[in-house]
Amino acid sequence: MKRNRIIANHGSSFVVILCILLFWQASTQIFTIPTWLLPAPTVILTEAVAGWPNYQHHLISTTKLALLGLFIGVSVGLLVAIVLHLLPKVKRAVYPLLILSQNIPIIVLAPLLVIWFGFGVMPKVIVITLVCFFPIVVATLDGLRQTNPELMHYMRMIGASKQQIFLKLEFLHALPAIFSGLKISGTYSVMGAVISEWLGANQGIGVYMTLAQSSFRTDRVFVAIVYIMILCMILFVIIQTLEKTWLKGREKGRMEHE
Amino acid sequence: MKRNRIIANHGSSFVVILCILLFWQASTQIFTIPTWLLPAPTVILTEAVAGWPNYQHHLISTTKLALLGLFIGVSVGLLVAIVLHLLPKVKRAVYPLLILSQNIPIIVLAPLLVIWFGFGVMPKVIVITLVCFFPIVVATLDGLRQTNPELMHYMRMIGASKQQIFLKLEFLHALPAIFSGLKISGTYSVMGAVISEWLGANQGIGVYMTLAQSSFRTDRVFVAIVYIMILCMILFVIIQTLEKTWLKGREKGRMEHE
Amino acid sequence: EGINQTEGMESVSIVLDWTPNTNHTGLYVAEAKGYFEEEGLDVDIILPGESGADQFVASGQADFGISSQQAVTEARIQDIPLVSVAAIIQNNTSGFASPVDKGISSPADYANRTYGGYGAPIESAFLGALMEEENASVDDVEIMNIGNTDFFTAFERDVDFIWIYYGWTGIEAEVRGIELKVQYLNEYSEELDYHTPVITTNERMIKDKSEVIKRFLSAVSKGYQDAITKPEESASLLLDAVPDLDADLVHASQVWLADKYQADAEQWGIQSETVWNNFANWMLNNDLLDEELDIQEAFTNDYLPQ
Amino acid sequence: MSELTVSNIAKSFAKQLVLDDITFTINDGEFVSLLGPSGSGKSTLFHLIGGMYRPDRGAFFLDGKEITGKRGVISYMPQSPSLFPWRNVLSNVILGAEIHRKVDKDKAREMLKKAGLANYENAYPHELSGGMRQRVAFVRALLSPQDFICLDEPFSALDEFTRLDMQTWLLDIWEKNRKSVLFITHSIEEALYLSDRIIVLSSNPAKIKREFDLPFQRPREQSLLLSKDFFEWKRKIYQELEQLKVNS
Amino acid sequence: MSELTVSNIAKSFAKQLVLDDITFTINDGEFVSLLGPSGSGKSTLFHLIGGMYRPDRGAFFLDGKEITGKRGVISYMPQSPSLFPWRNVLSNVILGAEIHRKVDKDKAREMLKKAGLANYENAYPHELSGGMRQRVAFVRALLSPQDFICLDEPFSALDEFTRLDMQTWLLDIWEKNRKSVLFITHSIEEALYLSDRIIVLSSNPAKIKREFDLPFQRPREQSLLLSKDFFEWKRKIYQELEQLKVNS
Ligand SMILES: Nc1ncnc2c1ncn2[C@@H]1O[C@H](COP(=O)(O)OP(=O)(O)OP(=O)(O)O)[C@@H](O)[C@H]1O
Ligand SMILES: Nc1ncnc2c1ncn2[C@@H]1O[C@H](COP(=O)(O)OP(=O)(O)OP(=O)(O)O)[C@@H](O)[C@H]1O
Ligand SMILES: [Mg+2]
Ligand SMILES: [Mg+2]
Repeated sequence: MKRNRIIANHGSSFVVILCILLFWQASTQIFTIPTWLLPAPTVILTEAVAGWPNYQHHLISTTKLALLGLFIGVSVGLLVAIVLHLLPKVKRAVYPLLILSQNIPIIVLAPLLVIWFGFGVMPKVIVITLVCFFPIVVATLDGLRQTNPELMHYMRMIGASKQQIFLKLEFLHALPAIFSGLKISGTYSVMGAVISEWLGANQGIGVYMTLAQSSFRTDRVFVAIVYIMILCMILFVIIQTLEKTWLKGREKGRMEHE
Repeated sequence: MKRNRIIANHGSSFVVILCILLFWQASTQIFTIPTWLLPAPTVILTEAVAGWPNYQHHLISTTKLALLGLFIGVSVGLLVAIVLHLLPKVKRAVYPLLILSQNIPIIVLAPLLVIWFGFGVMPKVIVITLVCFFPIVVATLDGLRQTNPELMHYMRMIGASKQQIFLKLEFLHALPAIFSGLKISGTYSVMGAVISEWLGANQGIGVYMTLAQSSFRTDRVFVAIVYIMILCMILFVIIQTLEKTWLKGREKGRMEHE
Repeated sequence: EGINQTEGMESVSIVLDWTPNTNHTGLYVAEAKGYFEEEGLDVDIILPGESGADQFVASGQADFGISSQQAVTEARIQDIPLVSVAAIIQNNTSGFASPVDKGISSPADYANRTYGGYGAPIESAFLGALMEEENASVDDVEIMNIGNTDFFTAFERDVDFIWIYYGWTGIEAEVRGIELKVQYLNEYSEELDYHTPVITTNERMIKDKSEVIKRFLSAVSKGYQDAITKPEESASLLLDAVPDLDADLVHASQVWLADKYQADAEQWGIQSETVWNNFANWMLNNDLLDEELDIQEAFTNDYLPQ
Repeated sequence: MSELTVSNIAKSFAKQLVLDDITFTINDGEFVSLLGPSGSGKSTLFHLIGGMYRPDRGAFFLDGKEITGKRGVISYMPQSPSLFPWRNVLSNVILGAEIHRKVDKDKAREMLKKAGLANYENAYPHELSGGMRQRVAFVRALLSPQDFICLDEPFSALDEFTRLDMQTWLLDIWEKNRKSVLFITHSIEEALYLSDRIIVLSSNPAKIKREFDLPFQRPREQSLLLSKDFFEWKRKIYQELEQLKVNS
Repeated sequence: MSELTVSNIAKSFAKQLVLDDITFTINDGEFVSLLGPSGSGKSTLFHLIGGMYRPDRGAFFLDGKEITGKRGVISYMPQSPSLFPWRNVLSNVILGAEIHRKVDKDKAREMLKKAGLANYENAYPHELSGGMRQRVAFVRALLSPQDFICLDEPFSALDEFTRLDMQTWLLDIWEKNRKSVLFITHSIEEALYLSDRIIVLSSNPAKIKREFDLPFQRPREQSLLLSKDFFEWKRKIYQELEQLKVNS
């Protein structure tokens, strides 16, 4: 059942991707684009299959890193958003700092993080967290701000506490917005993990990719990208499924009216 | 008048930033952290003042690039979101590609862009666009999807066309969400511009920063970061002001109920 | 800190300057053949990421690093406590390269051509130094910043010549069958014949753990001896450690580099005061340094095996 | 001209049958009221006429042309005001006309004045009382250009006097341009005062219980409300509705 | 016990004075109705009692204690149903009780049954008709634990019979536990049938026009609605309201 639905939902995008791949394959052959510049999909596939044992561990390492980072980033993001929402004065003071945090170039932060936290997993998680938490914070804060005023009015009239208003109304009302932020964060988490490997790692797709790049193996670079993309798509689909499950009642409500 | 309001709104964050700076200054002096590792704010300020004529043109160049990229990124993002919203079938096919587009590491894209577009402004704008358009697309699509069903019902009953429903209801209803995405994009645009300068630029904060980094002038690196941050804050404040102006009536509506 | 008591082994770390390549072969050979173990060292080779090794080494986060004479010189001027303890390759193997069909055979031909660089002032100083030898002026060169764009891509677009390390990029061109013309820096100017890359450590190591430095360099030195005498085997060891590298490139590069590591020096790793002086003075004269370098602090041969 | 034929309409939600074989006709220029218990399916019938969703069976015809599932052929006032929060009162009332590109702002202002909202042109919906919002939605429906008007409990939130004003005004407008009106209400008096005909719906599922043709003359005066005849009719319809309750 | 004193309340929005010097008292266990033109300020008065915003002048006292600006002391049914779209009917009706941690699901189910919503426990608000939503909001107010109930036009969207059922049910509950009730309605009959006292508000700004103490005995039978006495009172209040209109 479920698999059929997934195919029905994503079938058309498979078709589009297939078309792109065909077009790509054709162009590389017609214009004889050299492999070092843009390898043909078949070349990438061959290398992906042949090199599997070599990068398997890279893949696992990056996946773990991305998931850990996303989890922490989302938790921190939600927490920050909620705290800021409940304490408007703190929000006004701290919000600009959040924006600033997004503008510290990682190459500058990297040495400091390594110096403070060593070459372990800690500084990498910090980098991913930094990348992931911002979309969650912005989306959640905006979602919380836009609660239905009529329902808010009712809650206030009957004397709901700030906490109750938050839990029973604002948070649930903001859920769609939160998921919107989550989708953005989830998408960034994998790239965040790859970037975080620049902080010095001995394995990971990022490492594999820079190695491939510096030894001019463009086909391997593309194998790395393909895996990054697949990883990212899986994450996205998981988030979307979660969204559909959680917001089921509401979606149905809307559908009926269509 | 207006200036006073800005101070009132942002006063507390100035205080927080000031505290952080003081703490930073104190730590560098107490622990005698060497300048090459983490320069004290005063050192950064001195360099910022002394070096002004040196990096002024870098600043202007990056600002222009960021603005151009943000403008194009936001336009493309809005356009894509709107088209996808109006054509649900296309949406289903293309949406996954958008996510994939966020997972092409720039270092891989760079050679292709250079070959196709040379070292001019074009490939850089493409990079910034790629960074900026995604949050806009996700936020806009989610905003458009969550139109008030009662108003939608009315519009359908009276025979409003798809276009009218979009223009008079969905778009206006999605505006808060769009601004939420715009804030995220705006924040990223400056970093996007800095990153895009890796594609080869003769001036720009990114260039200035990497040169400073490679000649161990950490103070200059931090001057660059400070300017990136200031640039970013200005952009953010502009977007927030736009949001307040456009959504004035509604905000007021909500305020009255508080 | 850093001492692994249980096995009586001392843990040390070394941060590379770039992704692993044939400049680093000696390290991997020493690791693979147990030279480090013989010295009681447990060595952790760390890939650096974007920002290089120097700050990590200087701050003591890592014990050793790979750098270049140029970087150490600039770092010392900024009071960064970085010390070069061995030259991995005696001479400067870098040069300005262009495909043959660009028709560039000497620095005089640079005039009215486009140079693709990364925008550092030192590049135009190098160009100027070479061109002056032939009475040409660097002002006639179009200098274009190509950022991170790689060598082969750059030539596809407008660029005529680029600064490369022959041992890696040049060899890759050979592997691909692209014929290059290269003007090596050290062929035109003695001042530019500096050591690159070099192994660095920090002043704290020198003060507190000079024994460790000695043991480390002794093992590394054996590793590079092997790389000099048995390039094919060493290349294979490097590939075993880093299988993601391209095998053809590594082997070819290793063979090319074998006689460059030590070159005409009396021993691998030896650094020459003249070389350090020449280059520092050249930089100073070209306004690339704010003050004079104290050579004695910048490098030492004291820890090389006798 | 606009004559609506509702033919054998059936509609269910999930397993629950809501409308069962509803058939009636509203002649050109006729004013027909729909009475029936809460939850019987009156609003649902409106949504079906308006084309929001398709009936499970049956069809609608306007002037002989099938309009089943077609939108925009009726002017409509929903049961809840459904005002646009970012539009002020004036731009809310012209929305229906705007969609069909027939905006007349002066007429809109005049209408608002008649509805007792003269000073509220620039107010936003959240600044209005419940009854005021309802009047705005009413004016919006009146300003829409279609010839067939469906009003869903338009005066439920108004006090008796404002309500009477609105009723009289509606009759006035209707006398002048004789659009056909289908009118949902819970007030028997209101239905009697305004309509040519009253259709009583049963519930669970809704069927047409009975139709009453009213004999009162036009134009109607407010004095009608106090007449004995009126009182008799009121009792008659009251009893009809009472029966519904007993049966269920 | 719960006795509400409204003392010299004034409130304006922007420049417009809405409530002007309103003073009255609702005794413990009393049922008082508020009548007045649409837009006069009845809902605003509720919001002030509930503490949504502060009056410009004056104060409220519950059992002698000042409650001006204090929230949660009254149980409240807003003019628009304000149901939570992601809660089904059952969890919507217990919301008021939930806030004060006094949830009794069985009682809620029983109440829903009395309100004719037995089969709709698990339905979501968008699946209900307008009148059904209103009944859900009504049940929610009844299930809230406070001793003072404010109902804002609770039956406006109901047909006459459902309405009568609800009224009778409300009286029934009220007789049993004698909470104090403040009741906004536009139906004079409803006010007469239910209340001990009727307060008539004028409009622009709202002042207390007049108070009527009703002499009808408790418990009240539906037959009261047909009595001559009732009809007399209806006319009396009708005239009072009519005067308001003439004056304005
Ligand atoms: N979207 C829906 N999904 C499921 N059931 C629905 C939906 N819309 C209406 N219903 C059901 O259809 C029935 C009729 O609803 P409708 O709104 O037409 O009643 P109504 O006659 O207008 O009542 P009221 O006078 O209370 O407004 C109700 O039982 C309701 O529960
Ligand atoms: N938030 C607000 N901002 C501005 N004016 C308001 C606001 N709320 C209410 N008003 C005004 O106050 C007056 C009284 O409104 P209120 O809702 O109290 O009327 P009401 O007596 O409940 O009317 P109805 O019977 O129509 O519900 C109206 O003129 C309205 O325009
Ligand atoms: Mg209805
Ligand atoms: Mg009201």
